[in-house]
Formats: sequence, structure tokens, C-alpha cells
Amino acid sequence: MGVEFIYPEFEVVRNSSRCIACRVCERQCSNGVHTYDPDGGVMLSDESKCVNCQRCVSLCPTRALKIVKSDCVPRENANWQADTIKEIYKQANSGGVLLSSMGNPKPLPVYWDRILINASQVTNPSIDPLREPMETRVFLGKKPRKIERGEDGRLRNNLTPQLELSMPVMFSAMSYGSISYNAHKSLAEAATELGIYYNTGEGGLHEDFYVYGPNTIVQVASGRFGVHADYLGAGAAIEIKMGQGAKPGIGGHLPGTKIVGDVSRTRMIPEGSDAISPAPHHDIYSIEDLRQLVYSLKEATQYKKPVIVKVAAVHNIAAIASGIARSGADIIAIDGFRGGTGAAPTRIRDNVGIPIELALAACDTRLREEGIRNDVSLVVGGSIRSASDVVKAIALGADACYIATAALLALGCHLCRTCHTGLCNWGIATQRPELVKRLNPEIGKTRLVNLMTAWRHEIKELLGGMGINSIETLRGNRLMLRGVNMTEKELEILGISHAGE
Amino acid sequence: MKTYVIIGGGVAAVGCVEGIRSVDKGARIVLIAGEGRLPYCRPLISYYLEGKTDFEKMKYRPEDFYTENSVEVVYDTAVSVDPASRTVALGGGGTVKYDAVCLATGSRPFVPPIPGLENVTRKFGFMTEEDAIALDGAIYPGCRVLIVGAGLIGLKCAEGLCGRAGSITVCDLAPRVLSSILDGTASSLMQACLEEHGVRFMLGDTAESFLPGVARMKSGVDVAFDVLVLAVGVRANVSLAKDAGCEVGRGIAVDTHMRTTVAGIYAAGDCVEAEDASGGGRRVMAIMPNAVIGGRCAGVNMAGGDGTFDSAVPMNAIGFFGLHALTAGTYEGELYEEKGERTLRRFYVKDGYLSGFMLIGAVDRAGIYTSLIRNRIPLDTVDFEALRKAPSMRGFSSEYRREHMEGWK
Amino acid sequence: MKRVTVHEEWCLGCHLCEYNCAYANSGIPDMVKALKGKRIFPRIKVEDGGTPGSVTFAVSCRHCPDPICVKSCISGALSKRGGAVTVDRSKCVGCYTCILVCPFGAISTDGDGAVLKCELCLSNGAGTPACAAGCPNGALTVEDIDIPEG
Amino acid sequence: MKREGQTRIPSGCAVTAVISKSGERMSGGSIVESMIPMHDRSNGLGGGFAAYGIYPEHRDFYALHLFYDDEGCRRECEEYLRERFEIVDAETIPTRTMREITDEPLIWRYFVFPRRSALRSLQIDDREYIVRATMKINSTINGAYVFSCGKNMGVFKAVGYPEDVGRYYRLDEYEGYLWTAHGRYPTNTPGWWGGAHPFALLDYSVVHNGEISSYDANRRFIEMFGYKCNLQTDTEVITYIIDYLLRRQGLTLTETAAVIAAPFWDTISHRPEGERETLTYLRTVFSSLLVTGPFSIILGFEGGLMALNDRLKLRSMVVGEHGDRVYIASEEAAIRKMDPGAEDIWAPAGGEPVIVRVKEGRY
Repeated sequence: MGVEFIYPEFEVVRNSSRCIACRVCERQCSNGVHTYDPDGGVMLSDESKCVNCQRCVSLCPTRALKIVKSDCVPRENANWQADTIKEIYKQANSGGVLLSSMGNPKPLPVYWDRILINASQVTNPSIDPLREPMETRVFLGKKPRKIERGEDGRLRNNLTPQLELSMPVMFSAMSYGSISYNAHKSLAEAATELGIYYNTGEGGLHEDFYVYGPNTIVQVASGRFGVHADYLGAGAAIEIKMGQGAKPGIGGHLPGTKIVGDVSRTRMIPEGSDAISPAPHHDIYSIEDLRQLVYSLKEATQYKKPVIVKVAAVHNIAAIASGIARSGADIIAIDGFRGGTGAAPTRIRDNVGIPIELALAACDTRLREEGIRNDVSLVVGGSIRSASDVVKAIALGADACYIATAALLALGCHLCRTCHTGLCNWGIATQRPELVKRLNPEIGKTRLVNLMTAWRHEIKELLGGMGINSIETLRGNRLMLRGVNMTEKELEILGISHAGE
Repeated sequence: MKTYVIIGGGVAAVGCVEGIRSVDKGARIVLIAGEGRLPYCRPLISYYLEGKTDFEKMKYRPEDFYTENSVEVVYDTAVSVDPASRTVALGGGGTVKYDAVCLATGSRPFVPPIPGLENVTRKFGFMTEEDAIALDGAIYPGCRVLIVGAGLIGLKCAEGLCGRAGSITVCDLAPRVLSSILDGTASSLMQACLEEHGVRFMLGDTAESFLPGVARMKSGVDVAFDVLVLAVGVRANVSLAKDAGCEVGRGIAVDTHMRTTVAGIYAAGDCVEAEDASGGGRRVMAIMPNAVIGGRCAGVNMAGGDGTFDSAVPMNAIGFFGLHALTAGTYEGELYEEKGERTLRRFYVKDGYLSGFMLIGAVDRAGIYTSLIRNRIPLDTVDFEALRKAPSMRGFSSEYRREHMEGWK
Repeated sequence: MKRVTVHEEWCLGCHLCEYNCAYANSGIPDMVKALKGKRIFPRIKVEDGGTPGSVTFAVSCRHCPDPICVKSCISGALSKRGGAVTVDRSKCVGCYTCILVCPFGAISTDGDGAVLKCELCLSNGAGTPACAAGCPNGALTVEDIDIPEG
Repeated sequence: MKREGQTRIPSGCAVTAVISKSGERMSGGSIVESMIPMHDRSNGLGGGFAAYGIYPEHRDFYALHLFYDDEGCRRECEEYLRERFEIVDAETIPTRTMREITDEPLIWRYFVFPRRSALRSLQIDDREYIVRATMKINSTINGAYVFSCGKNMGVFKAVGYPEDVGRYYRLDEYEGYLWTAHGRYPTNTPGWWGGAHPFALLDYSVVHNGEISSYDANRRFIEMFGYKCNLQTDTEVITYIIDYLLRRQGLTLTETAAVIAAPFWDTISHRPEGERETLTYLRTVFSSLLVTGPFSIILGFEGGLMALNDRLKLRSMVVGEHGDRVYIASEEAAIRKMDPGAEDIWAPAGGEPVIVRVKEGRY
């Protein structure tokens, strides 16, 4: 106490006139915030343990609870804001690197919100998706530069393997270990039902989930955890993870406490040992090394699987993308700096990388300038939050989007950003059996399917409004976008005009 | 069209009707009800005395049950069954031919031959609605009631009369109350409860002779009374069966299909003796669930279906003034006991099975124990130690729950 | 016919079903008013090992195809109609024979003499079984099935 | 006001075509007349015609039609041409002076062939050479604009109503086996001659009625292959797509139509196996060349035409026949004007290409 004391961030506000002391809050809080006092017949709370995950709030049957931000803060200071001061205290207490989870919460520009979408008026008709077909199917992968004909003069299918998506959204990489078995199962089943893909992340593929292989992207990352021949063969595509938007330039660290049971078996590492993914792939120090890995993986899978290379959006992303496009990769996935993570050093998460909107526009433009845009598909992630974000991303030039945080939200995540504690009350970012079971995959799957179905409807509405009846003709159709509240430079990079132009 | 005859107007008869109709919707059913009433449940008569129920509510099935199921109710008594001609002769004259007949004749009170009994004017049995109505009419404030018999019937009668009479005395030759279903400790708990409500007991003692208004007890004490209730015990009504050539012990002998030893004759209810699934051997298990289930089983088999009733277990649920005693099975084998203030839980384990239990005071979810007996569940497949402390389904395996509990996944 | 299906794998032991049951059967439109400061007598009960990770599940009447409680009821208060075993509390004399025979311990009392049991919220105005409607994890679901009459 | 090339200008339109399947050459007078009943589909800001078979005497040479803003740029351009081409003829295109047509640029035509040495050093064929030269002139020589560069064909266009433009260019004095015509209704152009239609590249000419919603997706894709969409018009990008698919990729007309107005996936799934595979392949590989939004286009090429509607048929287009003539127009009235005896007037379904070819050897 004393100098080490940091006032709790949240206050648990219990409306005693509503509380019926059913103790649901107590039973549901893995952080031990709530206790029952049998003497007084009332509930007590210890807010110092509260992470504001809203589990108790969501389950309280009489809405007797709310969690509010504490207003007990240091004296106001625009420069030394309360969070900054607290971080200093924490580091002075611990001497350690600050850890946090999920995406960058800082008020940096969200360009999606400065981009507006067009609609048809008078000169051409908008299309009603309830009356006319509205297509959202997408094929990801390299497209041949030239057609070929057989001796009979008929077109020969010279396409390399493609990923077929019913809509241009996929669930991006989240490893088994960082998220729970039930979370993975929800994603896998939803992807299968939706006709899209989910991504194993760097945790291997649990044996129970091989059945979802046709809708699975298996990831190969710098730790190579869980990578073996059957694993590579199990998925529909292989993703080489070079970087992650939430923490470009550094590796991953799954603490040993999460390496239990099946997680350990699936990762092929001993129980209790920390899973440390190196910052770089130690066999990839240059673009030609990447090319070798791309082709090694293709060789290992008889050229039957498209290979995705995932990179974090960093300053020189356009050139990097150009290099990847020439490395033999079929798909480039770019992860923006607002992308989520199960755990990252706070400074890195909040200060490294660039917004996905600019990275995407720069890459798409660059690949077109070089005439190689059709050699690869572009998938973007790093905080795609809605159907309109998807539409804007496609119009800027993406083939499809990766979503993860939105998917987790559908599964119940309340973005309390304490995944790294392993005590996720929603059964997502935890390996404790009693918490894992809180996510019923049947419900999880349904909610994911609902979310994607809703987005698909919205995408169709937006397309129809633009007079477009197939997502293909939205791709790179930047004329459908206008910017507001942006500088000339920003507009130039995005390749769009200002609203009113 | 076949004709099925049911002799007796108790709940076994109702079970039998339902059993027949579950197989054969069209057959003729003749129900011979000797009491001149539609079937009702006899144990309810004490609640009638208490004012907790009335005759309308006591009807075991609503009146339209009999029309809906096309049951010909004949208010008469059967005087004989002739297996050769397959006919039943009625007391009012006439006969009914049958394809199968079910004897659901129940039981009657045993009236001991006590000298001077014939001189007692206000003496009553406590079995039927008639008995209840008569007793109800005889009771007046301040009257002194003597109940001979501290079994289920006598004590329920005592409870029913509590507060309506000046005094209630219960005597029994047995040294404790409810001696047929409880042991000493358990008996005394129940006795204490009744005593708290003003019932006086004279145990190990009984009326040896009657003088006008006075019972002279075996101990030599004279007990003055205004109203006498005889609840010494019951006897199964077996004479029809015996005369028809059926094997008869203390009750009509039946197999697990409720068949008697004579073809075409079935029996069910308090009049039969059958194998005790809790390991007590052949015995009369005159309790209501057995009557209904046995009657139904008989009906199914009479109509050509295939029914088995092999889980008959003696069991009793009895309570006085909110203190409940639930018992089942036989009290043989190793004893496990859990005691509390005014609660007692006893379990008897034999050959790895629960053979019986008695619960006083703490009776929640007792059926879980009953199922251990009825379904002959080996105790090494359950967590019996936990179950003894508190009945739960957690004490069973997950597979058991999935298999036995409807809609369990 | 509706039936509450129990998926014990997904029960969190939160006991919300008990409170929702008690509320649904209280006849009081406000949950706080219905339950605050009162002992509740739910017709569904969570069995809970009390330790994290232990098996938990909620038990309520299974509305057996051939319900022994109905056969055992001496007063005719218990009956099965349209697939649901219901209790007519005005007929029940509180003999507890049903408690003695129910193999799942799904019949209980509220100390008022007559017994209580799940009646699938058929007559309490909840519309659909409140336990399942309020279950946060799909451990209780309502299924529409054809249940043969017992 | 910004002109074509500086901003994107949507417009509504009228189109007409007539072709003689036997290759009989027809005077342009009739097609000019056909635009009169559709007068209200234009607004006087652009009209034009493409005529095939009109230069039989120069049939082996590319006929370049150019607008010049002034003599300066004409000299600059001619110098450019002389360096790269053998020029067999150079002349101004004859016009009529009329009240309805004003602000004329200098209008020239040249019959040329690329110098063999240039072709050899660049390792490309003469057609590609013509395309590159056209792109070069149009994007680098300020004030010069090539608006027609095919063999034995020519485009004639101007700011004005199409019937006036036809008379202005004296089209009744030309004879061709195929004529297409266009009347324009742009919503915000100051009126620039180069912005009028048909738009042509080599012998491909396109007249188009509609406003496509896929424009920028198509443009940004096709520009990867050396095309410069200087005009930012639908017609221009559609012409380039057609050139890319037909000439550069070697697709057939039907295959090209299956890219531009691809059948819906659901339709494809119900097609017989072989066809299904082909259609899936085309949609997958050339997905960025799908054109959505309303269009009715008539593609003219050496020896034939193809008419195509968008797959929802959001624009009108009818076809009629009489003898060896096939007529296509936005409205039936236009066909009736050309040939009151035209029969079997029918409306092609959305995405259903109508391909008419002149008998081999007759053009």
C-alpha cells in the first residue's frame, strides 16, 4: 500500500433495492469480485479485482449491477493523463513491460469513419437485393495472366487452387491456446456453415477439428507450433504468418499456464512450457527466403493449397506486398495496427504499425502500377468492424477481409482487454474448463452465423444502392468512395476524392 | 368383441381400465363396484376428516373418465367366478361372461374378537368413505376417542380427529407406533410429534374387553371412551379367488404379469401377494402405487398386450402435522444412519444393493433412493456415500442420467 | 409438446434457472418484488458440486412417458395431459407419495402442504419455460417433440 | 467546367446499328435518319457514327481520324506520325458548314501503316503498334486526339444532335456494310468533340447507352495492361475491355460476353457440366472485367457486330430483321424509320449477346 497503491479502475455499482442476492454475480466472476455475506444477506464487492468484462452485469437477472469507470483520478492534466500516470506507477511498482490485450484503444484516426459510400440516383438505377440476385461470392488466389486453349480449342482450366468464399469475410488467425476449444469450435462450425474460412493461428489444429478442414486455413508461424505434414494437408490453404498488426516486429508468448492438456498436445510442446514464437522466422531473413518457404509448403502439399502470406501493416508495406506478390504467394493478408491480440506489450500495440486503410490503398495501388494485382488476392484485417467497413475495404481494393475482434464480440467478448490473465469470464480467452464451458459452441456458432448473415444482408444493401449486383465490381472501385475530414495527402494515398468533388 | 370384467372399485380397477384401453380401444369393459361409488382413493379419508378434501375431489378419476373409456360400471357385488364357463355371478342376480377377469377386490378391516365389543354402540372401522362419513357424524366436541391400533390407519385417523375431540387415546399391543414400517427410534420420533398435538398413547397394551363406555386394558387399566375406532389391521379379500381355484396365500398369488394360477383370471391391488423387489420375498404390498401399476399391468395383459410388473416394492409415505416419514423396501442388511434433530435417515444395504430406507423429517427427493431399490441399481455404480448425505442425480453416472432421464443430453 | 432438454455439458451452475422459475411461478410481474428478501421454492434445482469444474446441471420434472408419480398420487392431483405432468394443488393433500417415488427427485414442496413441480410454464403466463428462456448457455433448451401419452 | 478526361461524366443515350449480312454497302443516310425519332434521348452534347467498309480503296491501311485544337498541335502530331508510319494519304475530313454544328476543331484523316523497322525493334504486331501510338498521342500531345484508328472503317462524331452530326459529316456520301450510331445525353459536359461516341480502338467501335456501376473497378484493372482511360467514360473502358479480351487474350465473342455480362452464379450452377466449368473459369479469372449497372452496347468490328445488354437488362435494346439486314436500336421507332418493313422485332435478354456476322469474304 502507500506509494504502491493504485486506485481501482472501476466501481461496481450495485442497486441494493434491486439486488435479490441470487449470487449469480458471485458464481460467474472468475476474478472474485463478488461475495455473499450471509450475516447481512447481501452481496459485497471488491472492485480492485474488477476488469469490467460485464459478465455479472449481463447475467444479473434484476439489472441490479453496473460497472462504471472510477472518477477517483489524479488531478486533471492534458499531458499527463490518468492512464499514463497509472502506467508509470505500475512500472515503478513492477519494473516490467506493460502487457495488454486486444487492439489499439488509442484515439488514432479510423479512416473507415472518414470514408463515405456512393449510391445511385436518377442516372442509373439502384438494385433491390430482395428482388434481384446480389452476388457476394469471391475466389481468392492467383489468376493466370493468359488463357490457354486445348487442342479442341476449348478453354483449359489453368487456374491454381483458389479459396471460394460465399462472402468476402473470413475469421482471422486466433490460436487454440490463446482462445478456447469452444471458441475454435464455434469459429470452425460457423465457417463451415457460412461457406467461408477460419484460421488456426499458430497453435496447431486440434484433432477434433480436422473435420472442418475444407473451411480451415492452417497457419505456419515463426514458432512452427503444431506444424506437421497432416496439419498442412488438413486445411484448404496455408498461411505463413510473418507479422501481426497488434505487435509488428515481435513474436508471441503464450504462457505455460495456458499450455495444458490438449493445447500442449496440439502444439507439440510439453505441458507447462511457455510457447515462445520468435520475432522473425529464423529461416526468413529476406524476401528470397520467404519464396523458399512458400515453395516448400507448396511442395509439401503437392501444389494443392494456395499459400497466404500475412504481414503487419508497416511503413513500407506497398513494397513489401510487391515482394510477396513475386514470391509465389497466392494471397497477401495485411493486418492493420488496430488488430487484436491475446497479449502484447502495450507500447508496441499502441505505437507500432500503420492504419490498414492506408496500407491497403497503398498496396492495391502499387500492385496495379506494377501490373501484378491479379497475381495475388489481397485480404485485409486489423479492425474491420462492420459491413460498411467491408464494403469500403473492397472498394479500396481488397478481395476479402479478415475479422477476429468482431467475431469474438459475437461470441461474447466484451473487450475488457485482459485476455492475458487467462481468466476470461466469457469462456473465450481461457483454458480453465469451468470457464471454457461458458461458451457453448452451438450458441457461439449461431451467433457468428447471425453476424455474418447480417453483414451479408448489409453488404447487399450497400451494393444494391450503388447499382452493383456483384461484389467483384466493387473491388477496387474507388470511385464509389469519397472522403471527409482528410488532408490532400490522405486522400491521395487512399486514391479517393473528397466528398463534393 | 371381447369382454373384460373388473371386480372391485378401487384404484387397481382404474389402472386395469387404462391398461386394457392402451391395447384394445373397442372391447367391452364391465367394472363391478361393490361400494356403490366410483373408484376413489381410500387413504384420503383421513384428510376428509381433517377437512382438507371432499368426496368430489376424492374421486380418483373424473366421472367422464368412465364414459370416455366406455366402461360399464355395475354397482353390485360379485359372488363367484367360474373359470370353466368364464362367468362372474353377481349378488343382484345375473351373470357376466368374460374373456378375462381381474380381481381387484382389495382388503377389509380385521376385526378382532374382543369380548363386549358387540355392546359398543359407537364403534367404527376406518377404511371406506362410509366409515369416514359415519365417524364424522359421531364425533362431537369433547368426546373421548379410543383408537385400537397404532398403525398407518389408526394414526391417520387420530390426526384427522385431532382438535375435533376432547381426547384421543391410541392403544396397540405392539410396543411402538407404526411397528410394521418403522423401528424403535423412528417410531418414537413420530410418536412424539403426535403427542405434541395431544394424542395419548398406550403402547404394549390393548383393549381386552369392553364394558359400556369403558375399555378394560390388558394392563388392567380402564379407559373411558365415547367413540371407538378399530384399526387393528386388514386382510386381503381372497375368497372369490380361492373359490375359483386360484392359489392363495395371505393374498392372491400372482406372477409378474399379474396372472393368477387360473387361466383368464388376473388380480391386482391390495388383494394380491407378489414378489418384493427389495428382497422381502412374496408378500402383500398393499399400497396405492402398486395397486395402480399392478392394475394397469393386469389390464394390458388381459387385452393381449405384454406388460410386466416386477418392481413392486413395499413403501409408505406418511406424515403427521408436517412431520413426514417416507419408507421403502425391507430393513435388512448393513445399516447406515444419519441423525439430526427431529430427523432420522436410515439406509439398509444388502449384497451391494440398497434394500430399504426410512426417512423421518428430511425427506426431500426420497424417490432417488426408491429408484435405487426399484431398479436394483448396484451401489458400486453410484456415489452412495454422497447420496446418503443428500440425494442427488450427481451421485449417478452421466451415462445413467442420459439413459434414464427423458430429454437429458 | 414442449419439453425442457437438459444439456449438462453446458450448465454453468449459475442457478439463474431457479430464480427465473421462482419468478415465473410467483404471479408477480416484477422480479425484484417477486423474489427480493424471500426464500424461493423453484421447481427446478441446480445440482452443484460446489467446486470449480465439478459437474453441474439443473433437475426438473422430466415429464416421463409413463410417470410413476401420477400412478402413485393418491388424490389424483397429479395428472398427465398433453405431455405435461401437472399438479392440481387444490386436490393435493400433501402425502408426499410422489416425492417417495420420483426417481429424479424432481418434486418438491414449499412447506405449504401441497407439492410443487415443473409444469413447463404452461399455466403461469411465462409462455415458454422460463428456466430455458433465461439460461445463458443453452444448458436448458425447449424442444418441441411428440411425447406419447403415458 | 471539366471535360471528359478531367472528371467522370455519366450520360444517358440512344444507339442504333444496321448491318448487311451479305456485305452489301449502304449509304449512311438511312442511319442518320434513324436517330431523328430518338431525338429526346440526346441533348445536343454529342452524336456520332461508326461506318465499316467505307474505305475499300485503302483497306490495307489504318485510317486514323484526328481532332486538332489548332495547327500547332497538328504539326506536332504529324511529325510524330511521319516518324513512325508510312502515310499514304492525309486529308481533312469533308464536312458541311451548318448552323447546328459550331466550335469545330480541325478534323483530319490519315491512311497509314507502321514502319516495319519499328515493329521489328519493338517485337509487336501492327495492331498493338497502332494501339500504343494512339494511347501515346492522346495522352501526350496536347490538343491532338485520335478518335478512330481501324482499317476500312471510320468514326465520325461531334458535339450536336446525332442527326445533325450525320449531315455535318456528309455521311450520305459514304457507303458501308455496317453502321452504328450514337446520340448522347451527358449530364455535365461542356461539350467536347472527343467525348462524343462511338469510341473506337482499331476496328472495335462501341456505342453504349447506360451508366455502369463497375467503372472504376474495370478501369483500374484494365489500366494494368497499358490502357489509359483518358476520357473516364464507360464506352472507353468497355472498348478497352473488349480489345483486351478479344485481341490480347484471344477470347471469342461469346466468351467475351460471358465475362462482361457474366451469368449469375446461380445460373451457372444450372448449366451443363462443360459450360459450367468454362463460365466459372471466365468469371474467376476475369472477375474484375465484369460490368455491372445498366448498359446496352453495340460493338462494331471488321465483319460484324455484337449487341449486349447488362445482365439485368436495365437498358432498352431491340433487334429486328429484314432480308439480309439486321437492325438494332434503343427503340423500335429507330428501326421502323430505317426500314418500315423490319420483321420479328424482339428484345434480347440481359446478358444474351446478339452476334451478327457478314458472310465471309463479303466485306
